[in-house]
Amino acid sequence: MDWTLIFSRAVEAGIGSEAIIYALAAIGLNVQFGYTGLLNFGQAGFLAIGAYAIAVTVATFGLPFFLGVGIGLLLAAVMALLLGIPTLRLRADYLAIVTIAAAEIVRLVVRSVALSDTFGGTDGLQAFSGSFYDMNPYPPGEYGIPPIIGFDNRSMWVLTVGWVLVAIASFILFMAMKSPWGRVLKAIREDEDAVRSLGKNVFSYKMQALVIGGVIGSLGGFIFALSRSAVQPDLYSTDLTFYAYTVLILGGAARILGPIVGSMVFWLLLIFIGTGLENAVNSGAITFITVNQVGAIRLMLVGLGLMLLLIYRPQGIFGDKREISIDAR
Amino acid sequence: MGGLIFVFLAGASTAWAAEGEEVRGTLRIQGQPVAGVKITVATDADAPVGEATTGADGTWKVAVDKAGSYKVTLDQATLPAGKALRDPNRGTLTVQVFEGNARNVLFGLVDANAPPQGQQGDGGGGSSYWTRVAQLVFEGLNLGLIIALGAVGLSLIFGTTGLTNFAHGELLTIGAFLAFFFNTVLGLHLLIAAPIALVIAAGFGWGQDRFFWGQLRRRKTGLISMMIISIGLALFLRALLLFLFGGGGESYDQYVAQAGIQIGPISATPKSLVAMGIEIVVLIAVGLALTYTRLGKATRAVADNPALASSSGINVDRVIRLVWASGTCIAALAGILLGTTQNLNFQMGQQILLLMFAGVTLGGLGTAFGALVGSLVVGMFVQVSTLWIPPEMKTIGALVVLIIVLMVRPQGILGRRERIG
Amino acid sequence: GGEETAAPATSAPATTAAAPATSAAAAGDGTLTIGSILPQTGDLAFLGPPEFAGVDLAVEEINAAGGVLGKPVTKIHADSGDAKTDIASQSVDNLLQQKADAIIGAASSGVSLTVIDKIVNAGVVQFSPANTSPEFTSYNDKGFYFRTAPSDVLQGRVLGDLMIQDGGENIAIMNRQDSYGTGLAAEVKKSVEGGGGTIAGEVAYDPAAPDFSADVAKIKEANPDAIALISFDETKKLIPELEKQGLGPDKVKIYFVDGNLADYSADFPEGLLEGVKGTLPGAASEGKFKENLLKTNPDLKDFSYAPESYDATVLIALAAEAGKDDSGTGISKNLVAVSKGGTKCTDYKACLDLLKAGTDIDYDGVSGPVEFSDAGDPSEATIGIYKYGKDNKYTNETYLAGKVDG
Amino acid sequence: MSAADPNAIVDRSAHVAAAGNALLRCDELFAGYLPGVNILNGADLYVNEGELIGIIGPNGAGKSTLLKSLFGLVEVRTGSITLKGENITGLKAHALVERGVGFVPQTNNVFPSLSVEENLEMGAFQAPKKFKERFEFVCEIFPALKDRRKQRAGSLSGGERQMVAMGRALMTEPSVLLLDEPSAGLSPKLQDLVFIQAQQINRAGVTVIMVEQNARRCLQICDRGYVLDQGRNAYTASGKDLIKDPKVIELYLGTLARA
Amino acid sequence: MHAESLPAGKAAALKAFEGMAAEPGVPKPDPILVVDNVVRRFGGLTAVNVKHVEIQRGSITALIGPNGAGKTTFFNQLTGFDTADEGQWTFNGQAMNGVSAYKVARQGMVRTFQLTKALSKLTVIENMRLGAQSQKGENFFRGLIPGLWRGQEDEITAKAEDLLQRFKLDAKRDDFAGSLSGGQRKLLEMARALMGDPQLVMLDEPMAGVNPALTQSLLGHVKNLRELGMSVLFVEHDMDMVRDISDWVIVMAQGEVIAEGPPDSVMSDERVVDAYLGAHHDAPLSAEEEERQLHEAEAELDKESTE
Ligand SMILES: Nc1ncnc2c1ncn2[C@@H]1O[C@H](COP(=O)(O)OP(=O)(O)OP(=O)(O)O)[C@@H](O)[C@H]1O
Ligand SMILES: Nc1ncnc2c1ncn2[C@@H]1O[C@H](COP(=O)(O)OP(=O)(O)OP(=O)(O)O)[C@@H](O)[C@H]1O
Ligand SMILES: [Mg+2]
Ligand SMILES: [Mg+2]
Repeated sequence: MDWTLIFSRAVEAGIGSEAIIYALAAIGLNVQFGYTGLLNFGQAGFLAIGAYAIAVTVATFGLPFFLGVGIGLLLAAVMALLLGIPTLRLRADYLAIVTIAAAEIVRLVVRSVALSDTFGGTDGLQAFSGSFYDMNPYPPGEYGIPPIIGFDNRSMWVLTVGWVLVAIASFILFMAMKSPWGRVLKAIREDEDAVRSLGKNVFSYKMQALVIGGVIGSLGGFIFALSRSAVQPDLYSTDLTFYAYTVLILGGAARILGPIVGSMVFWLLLIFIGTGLENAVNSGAITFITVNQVGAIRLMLVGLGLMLLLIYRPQGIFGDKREISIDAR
Repeated sequence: MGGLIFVFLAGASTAWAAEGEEVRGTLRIQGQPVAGVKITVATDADAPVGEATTGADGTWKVAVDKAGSYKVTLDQATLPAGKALRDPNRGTLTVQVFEGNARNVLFGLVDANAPPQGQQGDGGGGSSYWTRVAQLVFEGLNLGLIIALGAVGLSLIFGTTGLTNFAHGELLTIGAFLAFFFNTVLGLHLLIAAPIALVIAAGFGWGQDRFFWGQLRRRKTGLISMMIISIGLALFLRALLLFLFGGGGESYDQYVAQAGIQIGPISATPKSLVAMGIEIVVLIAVGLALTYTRLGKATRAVADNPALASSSGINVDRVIRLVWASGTCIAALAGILLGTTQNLNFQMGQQILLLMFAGVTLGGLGTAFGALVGSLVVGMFVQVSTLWIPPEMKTIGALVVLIIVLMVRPQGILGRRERIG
Repeated sequence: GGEETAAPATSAPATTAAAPATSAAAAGDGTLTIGSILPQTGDLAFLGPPEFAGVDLAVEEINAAGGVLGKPVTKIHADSGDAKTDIASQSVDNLLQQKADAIIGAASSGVSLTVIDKIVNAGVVQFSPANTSPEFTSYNDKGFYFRTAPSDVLQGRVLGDLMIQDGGENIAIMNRQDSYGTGLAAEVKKSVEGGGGTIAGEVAYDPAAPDFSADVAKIKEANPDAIALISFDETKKLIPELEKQGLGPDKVKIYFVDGNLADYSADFPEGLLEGVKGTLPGAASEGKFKENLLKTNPDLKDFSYAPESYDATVLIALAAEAGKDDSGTGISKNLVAVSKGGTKCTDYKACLDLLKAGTDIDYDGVSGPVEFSDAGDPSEATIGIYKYGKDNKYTNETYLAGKVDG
Repeated sequence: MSAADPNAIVDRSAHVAAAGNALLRCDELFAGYLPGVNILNGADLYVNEGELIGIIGPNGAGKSTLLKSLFGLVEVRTGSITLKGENITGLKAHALVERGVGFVPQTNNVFPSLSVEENLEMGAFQAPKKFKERFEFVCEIFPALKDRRKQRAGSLSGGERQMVAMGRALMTEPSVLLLDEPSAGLSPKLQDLVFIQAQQINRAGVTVIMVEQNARRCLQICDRGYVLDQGRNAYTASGKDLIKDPKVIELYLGTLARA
Repeated sequence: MHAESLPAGKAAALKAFEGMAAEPGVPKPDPILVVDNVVRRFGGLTAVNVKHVEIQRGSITALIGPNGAGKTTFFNQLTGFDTADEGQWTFNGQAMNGVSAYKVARQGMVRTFQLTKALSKLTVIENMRLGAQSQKGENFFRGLIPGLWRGQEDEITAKAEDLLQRFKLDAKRDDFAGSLSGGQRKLLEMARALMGDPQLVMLDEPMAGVNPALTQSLLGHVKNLRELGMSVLFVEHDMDMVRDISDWVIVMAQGEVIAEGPPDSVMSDERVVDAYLGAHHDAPLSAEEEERQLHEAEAELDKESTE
């Protein structure tokens, strides 16, 4: 078995584009769910909007890249508004289902045959990331710390932009959550009526949380699209949201570093298990399962790992055990 | 477009064996050959290439000397009396012929005397439209009942423990595959395999709470954490099923591909009628049990306030375990019925999970009757909406309805608002 | 393929990105490493086993014949998942890290499109045994993308013509709502309409839908006399639904395609599929090849895309051998050459011997004659026409070899 | 409330001696909710058969926690609870109901989505046969409930809820009844009724432990009273003595009622 | 008690009510809240049906009535937490029907809840800070720049600490509100409502479950609100408290206002005694008197049950 490979892949994934994408998605969720208590299960929809905004603007309409970015941010905000108006009056668990529904609607629309001229149907769209990579300041070559970390110049560019976005988003949230604004959000999470009775416009705050979280999510969508140089509708299915939640809970909800560390750890473990297993089978270290079963076993281990982590550390990596025990049934 | 050339391969003996390029066809009306009709072939530039007259078996062919685009014209004057082209404008067809390849050409004929749109009904004939509407309503009921059966268990478990169980879809799948195991692997008849599967599923549900969820509650794991754990569990179970049974679709040994029977405008298979009967009975039984039996009320009490339920002398753990057992059992039943009417696949439960959630939510969270009503609405909209939107997008219909209903009634159809203050 | 999908205006996804990392690709490391991303999990999980078996069998035979450049070929299998998960991207990273020179996969066009940039930018050959989307023909793949997959164009045209020949006037098409289904459906439609037939109804269905009754009801309303069923494994749900609504094979002519032409003897009651016809690209995978596959994986039930996977592997090996270079660049330069124009040979050993003797070869594989166009698409293919018997198994009626001019 | 004078804490040994083999007794209970934080810091309590015990104390003293630990709803960390000589520490609430203990919690004391009648039915969960008879009995005490038997408890007013909560506990005919602020939120008229009822039930042989903020009233009717402060007994004496103790008046009872 | 020893606010309030007719709907000289024809029905039940009521500015008004009389529901209508089926009301002369809850609170009408709503995972001090109105930092963008709100925050904190001290919650300052006891939550909720400097404080059973010694000290605080120019409307079942602090009492039964007047006269009203007070209505009590009454009531009950 090639342990260098396994470790190197795990570490790379832990700091790679996957980690960035899920960190951004989870940071958005952190605003919505972690701080405000909005159970948004449609985060995948926001990522899809970000990704498709760039792809459609550039690939379908041939317009400039930055216009796509602008449109993406705008559409994410608009989608949040549209989603918020009917749903923010709902109880948290209703909101969850409605947002899943909304995200699925987004996905079904962009993958539909009828609109495939615009969205590319199930194949999605490609060939839109040229201008992004044109801005790449890294000359071709391998970067990193051999033998563990190695990225090519394209990845380096994605990673740089991605982590800068993560850092900016986190810093803004850090400042915001320390402020009275953040306090109102946290209070809404606990009891809206009480907050209302104190003269705060709960609807407006929830809407702000939804919009901010959604826009951060759409940043994740940008990175998703650009790092793959392709958009594909089914990547934005509910599973994405589920994993983003996992990342958030794993890191610790309502903690600034929670989503970031959660995402890094999640991908590190996921790839460690996956690569390890794959390598073991391919190299003949494990013989009792066939290649066809590797995928299944890996998913089983992922599921198991997820459960064990949450069972033994329900508050996540950064969470406060005291908070958890307050509302246990 | 590149040219397409077919080369004759050894061993072929059918009409496909073309020696050179030709245009050919068989003229038929309602399966009967039509003879004596003249067909002419010309090049794109209207230079005549050749002509043929259909033989007694209706066939005709015209050889062309090279690949390209040709105009094929049916001389409508030569058609036998009472026969006409279905679409008189399509008496001349432009066809592409490729190198070394025969091209089949078809002219659709109708009885000129027959009423227009008669047998084909492709002009949106009213009756076939309404047949479809009736069929869709029936299918909506059918799907709605299955969803309801799955959703009741989901709603029960949510109601009593507050757990949003994303692994519920897998409980359906497990039920279906348990029956599959006894049925196909061990060779028992489905009617024997199914009850065994249900018992095991109930035991599995019981054990799941006894050894897993119950332990988590004891550790005071938060509901959101439990929800995420259920996502992990779903992933695990699905992968396990993939591991054990593979990725392909499977079916039971009995009741496969039954022919439909016609009931008025609706075609239905006997098995699905039986399945619907079982579903209705089980749903009503569950509903009544919840409303009227002491244990049913106890489950609602536990749902409301476990500590107080315990203080009233209710063994909360036992009630929850019972709910898990029955919820899993009902889910398994839903899975088995879904397996008989559809097919088994390791993702079958997951595929209707969203619809189950939609049903539960639409009806009003935590109310078992709400789950039933909501699911029927969802099932109905999924199917009936295909009248207006392409079937590929049919779930959108149900999801949009979900959003609209919740805008009007934020607590769901049967849910009740909480008192403030 | 063809020019019908003009390259998008800004076709270069990464025009400025460095050409394949030259250091890695200069001459190769001497060992040909073939990676695969094929579905172990997800929607297409059922397609994985035959594809893996095809690759395994090929590698076995190659190594038995002495390997490539005197060294045994290394194979690394990885999961492509389905388009819902981002597993493929991970797997590709893994394979690249393990210095794969060529990657076989993915099965789904959608999945391939999400990883193609990553692979070709790393200077590695991507070789799909099953992608049928026309997208790839014009894709800016820097010359690194190839496929043995049958073209939609060919199969669609044959199927449409077959339906016309059988007298189908009102033809309905039911297809998966994915790139495979919609692509093939479009070709069938073109072919049917070009031959004077009428498309009475078209339904693209969501393969993940819980049931297909509404979809079938829509078809029923169109009252077709022939139905083209462009689907994968859902066929096992669709056929009973058609049967239920009175559109069973006994009442309406039903046509299958490569995605669902399989042995249904264990799934359906006897006689259900009798008379159903289908098209399947690729030459006979019966006989010896099938036997060999079964030796590799005794559990195989279906053989879809096994020949294509096998051929892909053999072609890669031959290309490496021909260029005396096992790097991705080396392979990509020689793949077209070994596929056409030269002395014909049909198995690795024979081809290898010819190459060693300095002869230009033309590999004809088990999936067909395999001649690459410059875009890396097969320009020649064999399409078989099959018919189901009482036992719900299909037997061949005829084969046709067709050529697509670049 | 400021810490009670530690010297005022009753002489434990005397208390323990007096406890003897009381019907229900708990010794040196330590219990709490959060890890590492004890709310009860060695609380002692004993009740003889047929006694009516009052527990008063400042908000947050741990009165409710004490009742909840007696009833198995809060985990007891150290210390023991015995009922009729049987060690019941750590038993679940429903097991105590089987042994004839009833409990009216201070908050969340109804099942909101069940109707009033069903709430009461749940009270008689272990003795469904008695339901009819007991239901009549409860309705006699709180006639308001009879009119609302079909209303969901979640939509009841605060006082109506309190009635349901009391009624639910009375359904079981317990031999030991734990009441946590039963009069809170009730109209003066009903408050009277609750105290009278408590006394009557007690006279009928039921042992009653009552936590009350209506402290004066509580101490008036109880045989013995405990003053709990910071999770420990600050004073215990007969109700009548406590009510006159100037220190207790100053710290716990206030003088409002006799301004 | 002598008139000249009265604090100014109390004196003013007493003066305002002087000689006023003790009848339902009587007009007040300077009403802060005027309610007309408010009706709220639940199915067949008319929970609230108030014809006309005015609340005097700068006074402490008690709202009493049997359980289920509709007091909480009435509060819910006035504060925008529930929508009335009919009726209108004005606060400071401004129409308030249909105004959403948070706007009502901003207008200066702040309520507490009968069933407490502590914000569990916020600390006590954060709960308090939240109560303050028009905070600069509650805007997202301004919140990002601490310099803009630090100063205000410090003021708010000082004020909060002062209130916490008075409500005997200072020891719990940095604990999660979710870990407070039932009574402590009541206190917190009331203190939090006061952070917003409301003009009208509406307290729903503020003292239920609060220790009597503490109640007593809190009463002083409530009275102090009046001195600060606030008006107080509260629901309470503790007659000692009602008698002690209220200037005016409104009685509801079955949704309607059945009586109004100064505490003493209302409490001797026959209908009020019947519907609400029962035997326990003479005040104030001595311990002995109280016991005697208890026995009386008991004897009465015994008699009834033996009949
Ligand atoms: N669920 C809980 N989680 C954490 N701490 C709690 C919880 N419930 C109560 N506490 C803590 O326990 C202490 C005692 O609470 P308890 O409810 O027993 O007080 P009490 O004496 O009943 O007061 P009150 O008269 O106000 O009801 C409180 O100070 C509170 O901090
Ligand atoms: N959402 C609701 N649905 C149905 N009935 C309701 C609802 N809310 C209140 N009620 C009924 O309206 C009546 C008035 O309730 P309300 O809570 O206003 O009483 P209250 O005067 O505050 O009583 P208490 O002093 O006991 O708190 C009660 O009989 C109650 O049962
Ligand atoms: Mg060749
Ligand atoms: Mg208490």
